[in-house]
Amino acid sequence: MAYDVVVLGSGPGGYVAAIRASQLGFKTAIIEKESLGGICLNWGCIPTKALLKSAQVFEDIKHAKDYGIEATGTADFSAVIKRSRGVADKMSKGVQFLMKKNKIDVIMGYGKLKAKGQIEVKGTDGKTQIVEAKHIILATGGRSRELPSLKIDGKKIIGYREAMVLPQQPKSMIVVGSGAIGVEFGYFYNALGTKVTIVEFMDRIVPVEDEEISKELLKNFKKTGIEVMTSAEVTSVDTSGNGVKAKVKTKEGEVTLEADVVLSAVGVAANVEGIGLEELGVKTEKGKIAVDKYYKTNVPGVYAIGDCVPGQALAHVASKEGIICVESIAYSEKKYNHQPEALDYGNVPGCTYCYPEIASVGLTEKQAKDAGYEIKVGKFPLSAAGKASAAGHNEGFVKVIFDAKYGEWLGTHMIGYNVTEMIAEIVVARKLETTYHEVLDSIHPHPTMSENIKEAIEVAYGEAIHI
Amino acid sequence: MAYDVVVLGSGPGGYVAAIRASQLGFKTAIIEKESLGGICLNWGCIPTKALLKSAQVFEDIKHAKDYGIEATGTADFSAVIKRSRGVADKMSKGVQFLMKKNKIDVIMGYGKLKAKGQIEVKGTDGKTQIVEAKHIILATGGRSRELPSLKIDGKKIIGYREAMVLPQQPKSMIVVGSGAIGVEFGYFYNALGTKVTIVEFMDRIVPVEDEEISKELLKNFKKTGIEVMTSAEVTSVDTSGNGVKAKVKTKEGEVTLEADVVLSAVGVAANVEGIGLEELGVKTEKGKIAVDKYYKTNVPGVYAIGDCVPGQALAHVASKEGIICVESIAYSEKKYNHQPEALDYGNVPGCTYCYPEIASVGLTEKQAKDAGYEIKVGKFPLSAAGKASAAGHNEGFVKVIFDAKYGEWLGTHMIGYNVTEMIAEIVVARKLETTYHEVLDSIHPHPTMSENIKEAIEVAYGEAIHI
Amino acid sequence: APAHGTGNGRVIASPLAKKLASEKGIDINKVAGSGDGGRIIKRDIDNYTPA
Ligand SMILES: Cc1cc2nc3c(=O)[nH]c(=O)nc-3n(C[C@H](O)[C@H](O)[C@H](O)COP(=O)(O)OP(=O)(O)OC[C@H]3O[C@@H](n4cnc5c(N)ncnc54)[C@H](O)[C@@H]3O)c2cc1C
Ligand SMILES: Cc1cc2nc3c(=O)[nH]c(=O)nc-3n(C[C@H](O)[C@H](O)[C@H](O)COP(=O)(O)OP(=O)(O)OC[C@H]3O[C@@H](n4cnc5c(N)ncnc54)[C@H](O)[C@@H]3O)c2cc1C
Repeated sequence: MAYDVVVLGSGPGGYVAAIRASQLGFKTAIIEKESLGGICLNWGCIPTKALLKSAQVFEDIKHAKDYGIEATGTADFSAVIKRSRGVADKMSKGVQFLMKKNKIDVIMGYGKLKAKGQIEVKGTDGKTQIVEAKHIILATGGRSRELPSLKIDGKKIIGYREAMVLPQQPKSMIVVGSGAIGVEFGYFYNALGTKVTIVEFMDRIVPVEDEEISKELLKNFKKTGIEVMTSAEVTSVDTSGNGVKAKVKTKEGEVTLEADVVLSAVGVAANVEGIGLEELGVKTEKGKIAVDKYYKTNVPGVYAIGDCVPGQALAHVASKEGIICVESIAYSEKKYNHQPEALDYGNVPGCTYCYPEIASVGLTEKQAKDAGYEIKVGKFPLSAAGKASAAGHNEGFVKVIFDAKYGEWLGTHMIGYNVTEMIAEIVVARKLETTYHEVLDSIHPHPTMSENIKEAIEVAYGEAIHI
Repeated sequence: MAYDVVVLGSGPGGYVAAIRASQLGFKTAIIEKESLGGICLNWGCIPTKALLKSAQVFEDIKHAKDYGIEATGTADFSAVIKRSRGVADKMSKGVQFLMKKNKIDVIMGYGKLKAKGQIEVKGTDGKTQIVEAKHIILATGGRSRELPSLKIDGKKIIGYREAMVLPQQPKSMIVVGSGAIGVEFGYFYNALGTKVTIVEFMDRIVPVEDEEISKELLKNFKKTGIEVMTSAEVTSVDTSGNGVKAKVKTKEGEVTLEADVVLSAVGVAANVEGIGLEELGVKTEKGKIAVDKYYKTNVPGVYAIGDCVPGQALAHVASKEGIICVESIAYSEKKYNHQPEALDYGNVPGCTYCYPEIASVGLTEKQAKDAGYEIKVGKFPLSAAGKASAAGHNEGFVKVIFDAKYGEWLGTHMIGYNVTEMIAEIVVARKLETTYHEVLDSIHPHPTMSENIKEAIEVAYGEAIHI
Repeated sequence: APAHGTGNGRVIASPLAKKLASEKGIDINKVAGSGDGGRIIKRDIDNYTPA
């Protein structure tokens, strides 16, 4: 039987695309080799945030006295892990429900492009079937990138999957890489009492963020006892003993770190192998599937979205790409009344959910200057914020960057309590092409963390009240 | 010596007005009879949020097992109170610093309009001085409204001030009134173990909110053991015994409630007495000072802002009124280059910081219908939200209301975890006159609570993915 | 009312103003903007009377 749309992979790219396709009247199927919901729901966004919440509750208990509460507590590592798995399972079951509700056929098995309009699926029972579809959307996602010096063995050199389900809590851990995944795990394990050392190749942690964000996070991490080495490279790991011995090349020479385990968190590699791209002649570029702004590959009828295509490897990007891809197909088939707007990758927010949280969108100060903008920068320290004091979380700041000439909101970089819930305002305001003025004339409720965005803008324009 | 601007009262209306005046080049003084920062910093927004944070930490400890943490704890009531006072004091000192930094003269004492351009100030030492100013801004704020049947005696029948500094935790409390202040204290005391009964005159709690919000809060309050009586009126209170006996008239007849104390939280009365309004002929209306949209009273040179004028009695409203008032004065004196935009009271967010939190802006469903709009309503339950599950806070929903014809965003009503940090997005989007479309095209980060705003809009427009 | 725009043919208007203008058959190029930086906003469409 032939489908209108078949999606390969059921992550936040794939399952969202499938639902939108079904909504727009397409007969739709989705193929998944493992668990519905992909990395995001099973091994990424959701289970890590459950772990981080446990860590935050534990931190609050450790500091309960500051709030007038007498408390003692111990983190039960396996219970923390179990809770995280429970949350992930619930969300994955939710996707199953959504597939059923939207009448999407779920085909469990390993899929591979076979010919034009055909995917071969090898089920878990070893049986093979051919699924036919007019439109095939590849949403195979990504996996941990592996360094030659840091081959994941799943026991002592682990990736994010193992880090989420360790049978027992390591006493010490080396985290290689300080992107969002690295610092989230670093924060989590340190909060639970593991001795954590972060090793970063670049000269600062969270290197994609604005430089001041890196500095502030470093300051806070050091305060909580996390060791950080920057401009440092793990050259080899000896796993022969009880734990691991990692050789690290630094500017000052080579040092050897000892720990129970090493977590490799050095980025994402797209899943582009073994899915029939070469056979059908689907082009890749730098290890990712090449697509146009409506996610068409060079082969008619084959599309790709999510972590297997260029662009930020983030769940919200994958989902939006899925929606745009499907709406564009629908438009071309006259099932939708307009061509969807292409995704503006310059207005995608990025969030990191350790404490202090990080949220940012748009240009960093350096990027803005490099792009030739004359800029106005405003930075408001959360130590001056009423809500931050009431919450007992005074760390961090809000930093806004505007174009001095026309007042365009070029970028925002925030670090502190709850900032991940505050970034959407800025994305929407930028989408609506605000200038600083309209934001100042929008009343932010007091006392919230969000009002500090307004305060930062006032700083940029010399109208600061609270500093 | 004569000032350009003198502000009477140093709450978030007054002190912000004074700072803006000084920034714009006015020689400025501020008169305060009690503590810098007014109700907001000393007896309102800030100390209550400190108390609520303690309650939330205590709640987390009680439910720590759900997060995989073994913990026990007891709330030390006097330590909780002490922390709250400490936070308030810190913020009040902050205002002192800001006054100094902005070269604003602080005159401590009771102020009263004396004649055109003159305020008489009676210092704490009993001495009187006359302060002269070209522009006088009244920002005297408000106080607890008192019901004849519920005279505050400060011991057994208390107002919000006493409720913030009780010498010991009452075993039981009757809260009369279920606006923001009533439900915040109700939540706080219940969380700490006091038996709380809320008595509300209207037929639902938080009666200014959308009806569905009232229902959801009621459901959650009942679950946590708070008793709620609606369409109920306290007719008399007998304080002669050990605690109090309150007679309550309900639809089913009269009942008598017993408790240690009664908290009266039935609204705010403006401070318009004894400040020389009658003497100068400054007009009032329904107990508040009458002003135009730039906060001019009927008497030239006299302005009024904040809780003593009409409009929502909220700190962020008071502050913005102060800024607009001063900028308008500056514009008329050619010290500012444009007439500021008048405040849009229809786009003021309201927040309530109990758990679940409430945040709303714009029209309720009923108001929108009554105004004749054909509407599209979308409601997304937070039980379907990944971040809510990860955080272990699944209660509540996001409800959005759009005009069906032109796509205007008429209102939003949210109840749940962290929603008070999410409302600014909607205020800004409405200020920028968005339609639903631009918000859907703005990428909300995953997993956050804020992405549920987008989900609710999708529900309204039949494009819901996750439900 | 004078034509309002950036001079490069691009009309600066809020999304809601654009929608209102198109639904009500008003040529937005003829509407004067009263919002920030001359942006055309809802009230300008509401108050617009064709010359
Ligand atoms: C630890 C961690 C934390 C993260 N936290 C966040 C976060 O907080 N926020 C955020 O936005 N992003 C986060 N991410 C990134 C996010 O998970 C990804 O961007 C997102 O999952 C990409 O979605 P996708 O649909 O492209 O692919 P994936 O989610 O990777 O899903 C791809 C699916 O395709 C299946 N598949 C692949 N090949 C085949 C095949 N041949 N046949 C059948 N099925 C196949 C896979 O089994 C998988 O289920 C995190 C990632 C990790 C690892
Ligand atoms: C318990 C509680 C919780 C609240 N929580 C919030 C919240 O979370 N968010 C929010 O937005 N709002 C909240 N409010 C409301 C908020 O506190 C008020 O809206 C705000 O304080 C009003 O500011 P104002 O400047 O008008 O007046 P006020 O803050 O009331 O300040 C007036 C000042 O003037 C002084 N004064 C008065 N008369 C004289 C005189 N004759 N001479 C000298 N000085 C004088 C007073 O001493 C006082 O310091 C809360 C209120 C209460 C009671």
